[in-house]
Amino acid sequence: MEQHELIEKVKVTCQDSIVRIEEMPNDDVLVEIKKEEILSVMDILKNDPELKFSISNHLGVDNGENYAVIYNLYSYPFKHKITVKACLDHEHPEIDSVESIFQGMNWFERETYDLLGIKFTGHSNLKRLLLPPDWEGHPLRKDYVYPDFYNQIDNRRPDLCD
Amino acid sequence: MAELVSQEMFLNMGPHHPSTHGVLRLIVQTDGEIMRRAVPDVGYLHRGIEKIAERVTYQGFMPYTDRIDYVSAFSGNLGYALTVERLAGIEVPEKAEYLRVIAAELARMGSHFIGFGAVLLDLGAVTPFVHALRERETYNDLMEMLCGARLTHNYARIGGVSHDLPEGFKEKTLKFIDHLEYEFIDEFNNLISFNSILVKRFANVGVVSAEKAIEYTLVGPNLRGSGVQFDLRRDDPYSIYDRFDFEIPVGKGKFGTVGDCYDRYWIRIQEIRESCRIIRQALEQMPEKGEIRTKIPKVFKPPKGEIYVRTECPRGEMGFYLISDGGKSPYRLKIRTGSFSAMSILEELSQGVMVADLVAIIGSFDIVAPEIDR
Amino acid sequence: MHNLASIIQSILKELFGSSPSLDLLYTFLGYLVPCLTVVTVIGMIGGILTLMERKVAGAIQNRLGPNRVGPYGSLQWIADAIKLHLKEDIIPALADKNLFRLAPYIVFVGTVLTGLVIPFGGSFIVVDLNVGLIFLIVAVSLVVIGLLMSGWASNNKWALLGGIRSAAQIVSYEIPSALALLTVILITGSFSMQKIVAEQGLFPWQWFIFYNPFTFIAFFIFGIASLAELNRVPFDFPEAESELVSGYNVEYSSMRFGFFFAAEFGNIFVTASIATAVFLGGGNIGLDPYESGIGYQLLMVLVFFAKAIPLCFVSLWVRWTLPRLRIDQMMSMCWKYLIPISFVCLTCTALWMLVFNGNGIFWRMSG
Amino acid sequence: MNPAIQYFKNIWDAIYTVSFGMIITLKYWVKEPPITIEYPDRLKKGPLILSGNSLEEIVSDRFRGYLTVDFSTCIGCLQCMITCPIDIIAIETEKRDDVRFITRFDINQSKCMYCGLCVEVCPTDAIVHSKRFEGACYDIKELCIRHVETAVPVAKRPSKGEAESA
Repeated sequence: MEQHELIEKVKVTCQDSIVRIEEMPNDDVLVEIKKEEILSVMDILKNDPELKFSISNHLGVDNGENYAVIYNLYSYPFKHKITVKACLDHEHPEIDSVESIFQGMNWFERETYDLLGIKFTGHSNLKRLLLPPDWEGHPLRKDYVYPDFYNQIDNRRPDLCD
Repeated sequence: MAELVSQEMFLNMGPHHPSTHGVLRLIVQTDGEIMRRAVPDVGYLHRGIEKIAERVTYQGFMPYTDRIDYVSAFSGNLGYALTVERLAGIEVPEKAEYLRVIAAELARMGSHFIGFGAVLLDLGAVTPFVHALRERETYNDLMEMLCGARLTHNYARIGGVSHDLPEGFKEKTLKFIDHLEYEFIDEFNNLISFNSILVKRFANVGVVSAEKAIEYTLVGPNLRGSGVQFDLRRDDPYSIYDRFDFEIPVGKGKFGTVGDCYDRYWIRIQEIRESCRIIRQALEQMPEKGEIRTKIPKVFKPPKGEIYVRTECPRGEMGFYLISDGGKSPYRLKIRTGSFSAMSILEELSQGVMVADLVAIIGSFDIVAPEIDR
Repeated sequence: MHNLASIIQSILKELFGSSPSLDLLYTFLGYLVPCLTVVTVIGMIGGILTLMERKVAGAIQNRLGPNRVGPYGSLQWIADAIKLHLKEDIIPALADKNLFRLAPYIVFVGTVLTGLVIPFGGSFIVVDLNVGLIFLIVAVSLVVIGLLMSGWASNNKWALLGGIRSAAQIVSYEIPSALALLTVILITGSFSMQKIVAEQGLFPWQWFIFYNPFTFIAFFIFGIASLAELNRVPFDFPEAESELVSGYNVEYSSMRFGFFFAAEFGNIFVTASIATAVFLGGGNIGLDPYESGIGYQLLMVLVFFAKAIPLCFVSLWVRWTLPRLRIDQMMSMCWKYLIPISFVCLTCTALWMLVFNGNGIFWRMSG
Repeated sequence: MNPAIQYFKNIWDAIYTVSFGMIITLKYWVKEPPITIEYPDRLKKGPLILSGNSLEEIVSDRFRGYLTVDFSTCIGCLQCMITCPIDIIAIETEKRDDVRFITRFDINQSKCMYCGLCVEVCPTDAIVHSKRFEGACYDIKELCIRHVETAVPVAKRPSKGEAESA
């Protein structure tokens, strides 16, 4: 299936939830959806017999004015790609977890929660993954300030040559 | 007589445990030798590479990609370079593409030596590990000849590679490949792969079905070990992989069930042969003379946009999701690695196996801890 | 006059005369000197074996092995021993301190006790007990108590797992190894080690390993079972470096660890000695061990070591070839394969004795 | 398969495959020479002399070791300092009587990751990787290598033709 065919197909199957759909470099298709509809869109993408997508990657972005979560999907039988994007507001970034549909997203969403502070409702084990549990803040946010101390450990490294 | 109280035991496996392939902690709940659950606790090697990417220039991030998966440093280089090139629409000279393929396949072999060597070490067989490392030593020498560093190569550049082939490299590589194809692999298989103890340890242990492998986003050799015929080099060709003739080994349940540890181990050994084939073809087809690098401006600013590029690394696909705002450094760079998803399936796989099997399962996934944490 | 102690006693009596109080001293000395010699010899051989293990590992793995201390690294084991002596002795705060201190010595004692009844050739045996072989089996299995003790006392879960594994393993493998030795007892009709050696001869066809096909199998069963009792790869579960970190000795440091180490390698030699004496003719060169001259006696010792040391090397060779089994596979190997086969060997040897009137294959041929 | 046959097949498999492995290790034990290249302090004695006796000669031509700066060609363009992803190069220049002097050229060798980007970007090949790789010292401050002690004048910028021919 070519890029534009896939766009048509996705437009038809989940028309109400789509905010924006466009081509992306590398034969990809970018679909921006409403964040409330994420579960239904994912369900269609996974179970539609002509799509049969499985998930490949997930990330979150701090866009300054809002947050976005991005899911990269890939269809093993049909070999096409799609990128699903949903924007969240900056005050309370919260979205439904897709763990119930794609089990492998468990750790990916935990990582996003850890590094960006986006809450995934319905996630089975939403705890910090990479950082220690008592770490403050979410480092991948653009307004993150790197702490000088962590548990009395000095994080500052003076320049050797000064 | 008082009733005996039996209690499950919590063990901290790691962060410094001989077989956790880096710094990785597993909280293990055991009933004697039988595992109830093993919960991985990752993050001990988290270096914030994705945050660093937002602060350095596009060219300046290249050395950091060595350190995502330092066992096969060039694979990270290649993935990142491809991502930026595709976003900015940079053409790579033909010779550079060949050099990249050669380096990437060498890196794949070098990584697999560690991959199957280390799992054998976990099973107590030290000699095969050292024999595998002996071959990796030649790979290190070759890479040192090629780009001057043995571990963190930093060989790829945006728009090409940093060095042309040095003198004597081709002959040495061909000799190395011949040695691998005709001597080393057969000998290694006779030494350990067909050993009935090893087969007993690996067969029917840690079985991942094809559906579960896709569900848990397993990639690369781990996915193929479950019987899924999928290789990005063939199914979504990048660079010039479509010019080469090679096969994709898939787990067939050689000694047990499809998707067990033996299949994952066996695939890595077979992939060495395929890499040898690719390198041989690439060395033959490579043009003698030619540019190795497209000139890009010193202050390099790709256009605004988003892109997701995946490459087939030794540990499965490494995906770079790059968001550019048109500035000097990436706005957001997400690195998706194979070990990360392999690690997330461990909790489920570890239920009901023995302590010794857990070690075999971790090893058979060929996990490199810094790749999990980034 | 059937052992070294009584020989020394008689020599002392000849030199210094005899009286009840002096006799007591002679007895004491007569046992002390050989005992010390045995401890030293086993300790030394254990030490040298650690060096050889590393050298063999190096050779098998295309490496050099230790080569910095002394010519070709030959003094490395002494350097290691000195280093272990100088290291800080750490006892974990929550360990059971007395047991923790005791455990290495029990392991070491278990090893050197076996040295008492090993016939090193000629009259060189500390004491020729008439239950020698039984004593050997008992003394070797004393090691398990030490390992279990160290595993428990360390107050470390890895160590505990290692200790429990070693208990399960050694107790299981005791059976096939004892049964394999018993096949020989059927032939000799005596547990005395000197008697067992004396029944054999200089030439390979006079050894018990080639007595009949079943003793041949029994030799290998004994070999495998003793590898397991020694905690060597492919049966090194109590240590299992990559699973249990270092197993029972994970909390040990300094010379306490050194004792475990020396005992492990001393045990290799002891087991090789047993196999040599029981199956490979020991130091028998076809002469009476007590009546021949000192030159011949030394030759017997030489013959004994010439057989025992290569067996030690086989143990090293196996170690650097094979991966480790899993604990349940190890158990099933013992109970499903080794024990039934060793029973078959035992029974068939008994039948053989009955049918062929006590003659081995080659003994029968040579008349 | 019949369990009885399986039983004996297991025994046979174990003996067969193990003996195969043992033969291979025996081959290495008695036949194959070690491939170890001893650390250079032993190079003179052993049979494993590579190409020479010095440290530098055992590494390849392109080896990336300690950074060195040649001030006869350094034009003080600060390119290396700008390019370095981890900011380990600190250069200060000063203008005295119409001549630019380099007053400071520090390389924090303890942080250097030997990526070679500064060498690549240098227009006059003034900063290069040497082949030196031994750098252990007792104080980390010794690893901040100050290449300029007294101020040195910058070299003349090579003309276009010269640069291309070079």
